[in-house]
Amino acid sequence: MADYTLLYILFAPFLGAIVLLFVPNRQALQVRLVAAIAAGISLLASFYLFFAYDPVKGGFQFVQRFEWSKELGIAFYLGVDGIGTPLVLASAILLFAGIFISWHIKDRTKEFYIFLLILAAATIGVFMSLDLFFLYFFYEMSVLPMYVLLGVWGSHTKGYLEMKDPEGLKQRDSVGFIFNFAANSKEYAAMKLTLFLSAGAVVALLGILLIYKFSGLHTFDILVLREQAKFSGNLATIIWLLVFFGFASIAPIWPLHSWSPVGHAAAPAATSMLHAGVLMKLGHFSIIRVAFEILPETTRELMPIAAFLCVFSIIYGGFVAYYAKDTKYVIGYSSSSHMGYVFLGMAALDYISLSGAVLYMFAHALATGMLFAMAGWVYDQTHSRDIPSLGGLVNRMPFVAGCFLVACMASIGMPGTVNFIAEVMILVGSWNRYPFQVIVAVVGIVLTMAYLFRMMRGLFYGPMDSQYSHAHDAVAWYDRLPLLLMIACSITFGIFPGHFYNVIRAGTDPLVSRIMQVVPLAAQNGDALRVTRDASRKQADNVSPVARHPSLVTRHEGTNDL
Amino acid sequence: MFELLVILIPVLPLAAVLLNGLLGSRYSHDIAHRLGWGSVGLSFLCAVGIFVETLRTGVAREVVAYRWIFGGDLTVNLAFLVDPLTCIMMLVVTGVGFLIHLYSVGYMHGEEGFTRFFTYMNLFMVSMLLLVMGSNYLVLFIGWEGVGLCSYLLIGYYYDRVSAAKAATKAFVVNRIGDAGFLLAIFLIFVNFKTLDYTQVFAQASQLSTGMATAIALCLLIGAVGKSAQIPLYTWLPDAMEGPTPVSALIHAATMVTAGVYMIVRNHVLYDMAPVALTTVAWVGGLTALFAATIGLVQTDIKRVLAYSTVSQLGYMFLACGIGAYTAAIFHLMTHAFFKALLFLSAGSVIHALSGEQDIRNMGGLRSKIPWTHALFLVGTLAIAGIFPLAGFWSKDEIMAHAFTHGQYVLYAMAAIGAFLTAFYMFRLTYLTFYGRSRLDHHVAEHVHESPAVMIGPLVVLAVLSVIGGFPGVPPESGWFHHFLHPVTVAAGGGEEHGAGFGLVATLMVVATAIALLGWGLAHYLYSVRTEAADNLAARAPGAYRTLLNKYYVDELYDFLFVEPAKRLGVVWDWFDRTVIDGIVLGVGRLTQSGSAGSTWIEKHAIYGLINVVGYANHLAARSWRRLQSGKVHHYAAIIVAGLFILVHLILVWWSGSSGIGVASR
Amino acid sequence: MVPLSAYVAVSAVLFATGLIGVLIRRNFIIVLMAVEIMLNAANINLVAFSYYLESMAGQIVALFVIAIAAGEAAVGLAIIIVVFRGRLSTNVDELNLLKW
Amino acid sequence: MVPFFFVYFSLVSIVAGVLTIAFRNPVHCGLALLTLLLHVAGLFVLLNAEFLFAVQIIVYAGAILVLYLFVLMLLNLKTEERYLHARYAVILFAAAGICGELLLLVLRSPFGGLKGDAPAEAVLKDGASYAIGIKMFSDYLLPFEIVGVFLLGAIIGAIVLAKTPTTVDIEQSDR
Repeated sequence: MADYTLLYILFAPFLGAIVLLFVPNRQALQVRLVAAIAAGISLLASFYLFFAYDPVKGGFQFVQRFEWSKELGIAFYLGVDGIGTPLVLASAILLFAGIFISWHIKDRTKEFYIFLLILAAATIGVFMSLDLFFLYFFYEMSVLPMYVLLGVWGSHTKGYLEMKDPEGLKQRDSVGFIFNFAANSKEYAAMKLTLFLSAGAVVALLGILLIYKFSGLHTFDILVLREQAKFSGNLATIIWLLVFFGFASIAPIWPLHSWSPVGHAAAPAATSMLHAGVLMKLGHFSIIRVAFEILPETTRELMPIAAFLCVFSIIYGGFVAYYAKDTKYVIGYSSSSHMGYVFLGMAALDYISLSGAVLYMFAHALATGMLFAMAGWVYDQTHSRDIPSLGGLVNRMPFVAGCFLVACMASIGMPGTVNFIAEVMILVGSWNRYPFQVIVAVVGIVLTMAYLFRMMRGLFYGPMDSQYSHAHDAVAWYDRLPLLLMIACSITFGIFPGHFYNVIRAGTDPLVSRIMQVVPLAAQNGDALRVTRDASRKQADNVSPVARHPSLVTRHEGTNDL
Repeated sequence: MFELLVILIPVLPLAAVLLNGLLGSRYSHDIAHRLGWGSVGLSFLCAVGIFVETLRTGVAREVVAYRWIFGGDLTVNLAFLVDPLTCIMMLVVTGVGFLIHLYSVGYMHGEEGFTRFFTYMNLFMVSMLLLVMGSNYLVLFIGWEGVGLCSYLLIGYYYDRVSAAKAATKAFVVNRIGDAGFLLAIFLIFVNFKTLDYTQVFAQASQLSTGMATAIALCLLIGAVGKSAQIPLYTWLPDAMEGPTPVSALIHAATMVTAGVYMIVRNHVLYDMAPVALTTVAWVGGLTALFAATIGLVQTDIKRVLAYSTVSQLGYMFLACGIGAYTAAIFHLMTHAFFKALLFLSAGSVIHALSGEQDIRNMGGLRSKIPWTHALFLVGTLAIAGIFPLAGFWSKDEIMAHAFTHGQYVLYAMAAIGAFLTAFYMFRLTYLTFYGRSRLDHHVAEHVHESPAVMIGPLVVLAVLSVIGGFPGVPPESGWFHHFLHPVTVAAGGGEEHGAGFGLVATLMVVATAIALLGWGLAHYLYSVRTEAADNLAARAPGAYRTLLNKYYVDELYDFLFVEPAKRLGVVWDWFDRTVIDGIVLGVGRLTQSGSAGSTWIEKHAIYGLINVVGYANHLAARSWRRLQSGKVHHYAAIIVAGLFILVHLILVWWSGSSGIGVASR
Repeated sequence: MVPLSAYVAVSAVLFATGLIGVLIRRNFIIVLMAVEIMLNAANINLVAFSYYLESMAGQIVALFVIAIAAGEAAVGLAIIIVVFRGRLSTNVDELNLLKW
Repeated sequence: MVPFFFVYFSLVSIVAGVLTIAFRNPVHCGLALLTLLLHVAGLFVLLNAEFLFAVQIIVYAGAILVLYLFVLMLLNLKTEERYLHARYAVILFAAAGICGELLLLVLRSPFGGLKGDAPAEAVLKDGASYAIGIKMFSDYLLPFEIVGVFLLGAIIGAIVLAKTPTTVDIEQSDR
C-alpha cells in the first residue's frame, strides 16, 4: 500500500522553507503563517502516523524506498518503528510549538523560519531513516542550521559586555583565553556547538564507514546490515566505540556535554526547544539504530560504559544546575542531567527500561520544550536570565507562571504527566541490573526538584523589581497555543499511555530480545550463518523491502539469522 | 452502581478542579465556591453510600477505573480498593474536607485568588482520595505526589511573601526526600513481586526474606516520615503554617500528614514481617510525640503551637503502628482529624476576628468578645488533652494502654509525659488566648467580631464530632470500630491480643485522665490563677502584694524545678532543631553547594580548558593565515597564479618524475 | 607547414601577456581586457589542437569559451558599474570588500 | 604563404597584446585589444576554422569590445597617474620568469593526444561550419544548452546588478 505519510511529515517543512524563499520579508505575518501551515501539516501527519502505527504488527511500517545509488548501495529508505514514531511525533509537536514561540521575532523573520524548518525537518529525517547514509546526511543537516540560528538570532550571556571593552578584547586574544569560562558571546556558543557536534558526527561517520567497508555487503541499508553483517571482536569494539561516542556527543553524555549549556543559553527560545527537545535525542536514537541494531553483541558487552557515565551525567548535571544563576543554564544542565536517565534506561537493556528510555525521550522533549519556551518568554519580557535579579513575575504573568509550574512538575516526573511513567519504567526496569545507578537517579530526582523549584521561586515568587513592571503575560492565542499544546500532550499521554506504551514496546521488544537472547545461538552456528546470508541476499534482490523485515519474516524460526 | 459511586468520589472534585481551573476567571466567586464545596459534599455522600454498602456486605472490593499502563510484564491499573480502612479514610477525608471547604467560603472571602484557592483545595481532595483509595502502589504514589504538590501550591498561596515561597519550597523538597525513599520501596516491591497490587503483594508477602522485608519497610518508613512530619523530617510542618488557615487545618492537620500513618497501616503485612522496622517506627513515633510536645510549650504563634501539637499527635499514631496497634492508630487518626481541624479552624476564626494577629502574647480576654469561637476552641482543647469522655481520650488512652499491656513501658512513659505536656500547652494556649487581661492592640480591639455563620457552622459539627467521635471505639480494643477494621488490620497469621483485663484498662484510663487533668491544672494555675492574683495584688496593697510575691517565689521554685527545665528543654530542643537538624539540612545544602562549586570549577578549568586549548590552537593558526585574506583582487589573482604554477609542476612531476625545469631541459 | 609548437608558443606568450596584465594593472577594466587576452590565447591553443588532432571538439569548446567570455564581460562590466557608482573608482587596490 | 601569414598574425597579436596592457589610456587599450582579436581571427583562418573566425569577429570584435568601449565612455575614466601596480616590477619579473619556464615546458612537451575523425580534407569538403553544426547539435547538445542557460543568467545578472536602485530597495536592504 502506498502510504506517503512519512513523506508528508518530512517534506512539508522543507517545502515550507522553499515557499518562504518567495515570500517577501516585509510580510512578516505571511511568513509566519506559511511556516505554521507547513509545521501544522507535519504535525497532523505525525499524529496520524502515531495513531495509525499498528503495534500488533510491529516492525517498520509506512516504508518508502527509492533507489538512490545502486553502485554504492544507497537508497532513500524511510520507515518508522515503535522507537521512531514517538520521536517523530515529538519533533513535529516541538516544531509546531517553536514556530509560535518565535512569533515575536522581528529580525530577519523569513530566514529564521527557513532555518528552523530545515532544522526540524532534518531531525525528523533522522528519526525515519533506514539507511545509514541518509541517517548521517540528515544528522549533519540538522546540526548545521544551529550555527546560523545561534550566531544570528542568539543572545549573549551575561558578562558579554565586559568582553567587548579593549581590556576584554586583549584578554580574549591572550593565552589566558584558554581558561576563559565560555567567552559569553553567542558567536562563541555557535562555534563551539557546531565544532563539537560536527567532530562527533565525523567520529560517528568513521564508524559508519567501517561498518560499510567491513560488512562486505556493499550496502548502507540498516535492515540488511542488521540481518547479515557480522563483525569480529576488536573490529566490532572499535566500531561500537566510534559510533557510541560519536553519537553520544550530541546526546550529550558526561564529559562530552560542555557545548550544551552554552549553546542553550545563547540560542533563541524555539531553537533551544528543538535542540534540547529533539536534537539531543538524535544521539540516543542513532545509537539505538546503529549500535544496537547492527552490533547487538558488542552492545551487550560494552553498554556498561554508558551505565557508568550516566551516573556522572545525572549527578554532575544536577549539581551544576543547582549552582547556576542563569535560567537557561539551569535548564540546559538539567537537560544533560536528564539525558543520563535515558542512558541508564538504554544501558540496562531491559524491555521495560528501554521502553522507558524511549518514552522518556518523548516526555523530556515536551517538558524541556515548555521550560525553554517559558524561559524565553521571561527573557523576552525582562531581558534578563539572571535568577537573583528576577522575582515576583507571577503578578505580571500568571499564565506563564502556571505553565512553568506544570513544566517543572513534568520535569520532576509528577504523576499525571508522561514523564512520571517514563521515569518509573526506566527505574523499575534498571533496578535488576544497576541498583546503584537507580539509587543515584532517585537522588537525582530530588536534586532536579530542588533546582527547578529554586528557579521557580527565584523567577516568579517574592517581591518584584519595579523595572519589570512592563512585562506582559502571554495573552494572545498564538502565544498560548504552543504552551497549551505541549501541556495537553504531556498530560494526555500521562493519563492514557496505553497506545503509546504498546507502540514503543513494539519497537523495543524485538531489539532487546535480539541483544539479550538471539545472539549467542547465532554465534554457534557459523556455517549455517553463511548459507543463510547468501540465501537471504538472493532473497533481498527479489523481495520488496517490507517483506524483508524480520518481524514479518518470523525471525524466531531461524535462530541463526543474525 | 457501586463501581460508579466509587469512581465518582474522586471524579467529582476533579470535575470541579477542571471547571474552576479552566473557566474560573469567567464566572463569579459564588459559583466557584459552590462548585468547590458542592463537589466535595457530593463525594462525601457517595462515600457514605459506599460505607453503608461495605458495612452491609463486609467484603473488600476492587474497582478498576481504567487500565493505565499495561502490557506484558508491567501492568498498572488505575484501580480503587474498597475495604473498611479505605471507607474510614474516605469518610474522614471527604467529611472533614467538606466542612473545611464550607468554612473557607467565609474565611477566604474577598481574598485575591479565591477561585485559585478552591481549585487547589479540590485538587488536593482528588489527590488525597487517590491516595487512600488506590489499590496499588503506583496509584498511592500518584496521590502521594499530588498531595505534596497541592501542599506546595497552598503553602505558597500568598506567593508575594518570601517566607511563604520559601516554606512552600522547603515543604516540597523535604517531602520529596521522603518520596525518594518511597520510590525505592516501590522498586524493591516490584522487583520482588513483579506486581504492584496490594492484594497480590500481601498474598505473596510471606515468601519474602526478613532482610528484604526490613529494607522495604524502612524505605516505606522514609516516605511516611517525610509526609507525616516525623523526626527527622518534621521541620517543614511548622513552616507550612504560612499557608491560609483552612489549608493548615485540612492538609497539615487532618488529612495529608496522616498519609504516612495510613500507608504504614496499609502495609502492615510487610511491617509485621520486619520487627526491626516496626521497632524503628515505634521509637520514631514516641520520640516525636515527646519532642514536639516540649517545643510546643514555648511557642507563641497560635498556629505554630497547633502545628507542633500535630507533629506530636502524629507521633502517637506512629507509636501505635510501631507497637502493632494499627486499629488504634487509625482510630486516633480519625479523632485527631476531628479535633485538630476544629482547633485550627477555631484558631483561624480567632485570627480572622483579630484581623490577622497570630501572636498569643497580643491576645487575651477574648472569651466574652467571641464566645462561640471560645466555646468551640475549648471543646477542641478538652478533646486533644484527653479529658473523659471526649474523642481524644479514647483514642489516646487506647494507644497508651496498648503500649502498657504489651510491656513497652518506656514508650508508655514517653507517651504519658507527652500527654501531660499536651494538656499543659493546649490549656496554656487557651488561657493566653481567651482568658485574662486583654493585651490587644487597641486598633485591633475595636474591630474584634464573631465570625459569620458559614464559618461557625462547620465548627459546631466538628465540635460535636470531637465530643462523640470516640464512642465507636468504646470499649477499648473491642469496640465497633475495631470489629469493623478487623479484616484489614489483623495479619493473616495472628490477631490483636485482648490480653488486658478490665481492671487494668480501667486503671490506665484513670491514670490517663489524671495526667490530662494535671496538665490542665498546672496550666490553669500558671496562666489563669497566678496572673489574676498578681493583678489583684497590684491593685490592693503593697504588703499583701509582697506576700503573694513570696508565694510567687514558690512559683519561681516550681518554675525553676519543673517549668523552667521543661521550658529550657524546649528551648534547647528548639535550638537543637534550629541548629543541628536544620543545620544538617543546611549542611547538606552547603555540601550540595560546594559540590556544585567544585563541579563548576572542574567544568570551568578542566573540561572547558581542554576544549579551549584546541580552540585556541585553531585561533592562533587562523590569525596567521587570515593575512592571506587581504580582500585585494591582485592578491587573490597572484595566489591563483602561484597555485596554477605549483599545480602544473605537480602534474608534470607526476607524469615524468622530474621537475618542470628538468622536463624542459631534457 | 607551420608546426603545432609554433601555435602553442604564440598562445603561451599571449597567455603570459594577459597574466601579467591581470597582475600589474590597477584599472579594473584593463584587468578584464587582460583576461580576454588570456581567453584568446586559450582559444588559439584549442583550435590549433583541433586542427592537428583532427577533431572538432576543440573548435566547439573554443566556441563555448567565446560565449563564456561574453557572459563574463557582461557581468564583470555590470559589477564595475555598480562599484563605480558607489566608490567613483575602478581601481582594483581600493576594492577590498572581500576582506574578512 | 601560410608561414608568412602565420608570422604576421602572431607577431601583430603579441605586440597588440603587450600594448593592451601597456597603454595608459583605457580607450587605447581597447583599440589595441581590437587589433589583437582581429589578428587572432586571422590565425583561426589558417587553422581551417572559418566559423570561429566569423564568430571571433562578430562576437568579440563586434559585441564584447563595443561593450568595453561603451562602459569606458560611460564611466568617462581619466587616464591615471599611477596606472601600474605598486610593485609591478617584481610581479613582472616573477611572471615573466614563470611564463618563460612554462613556454619552455610547452615547447618541449610531446603534445600527444587522440586523433579525431575530422581530418583537414573532410572538414574542407563540407566546410567547417557544417562540421561544427553537426557535432554541436549531436554530441555537444547538453553543453550547448547549458551555455545558453548560462548566457541567459549572465544577462539577467548584468541587468539586476547594473539597475539603478530605487528607494524601496534601499529600505529593504537595510532589514
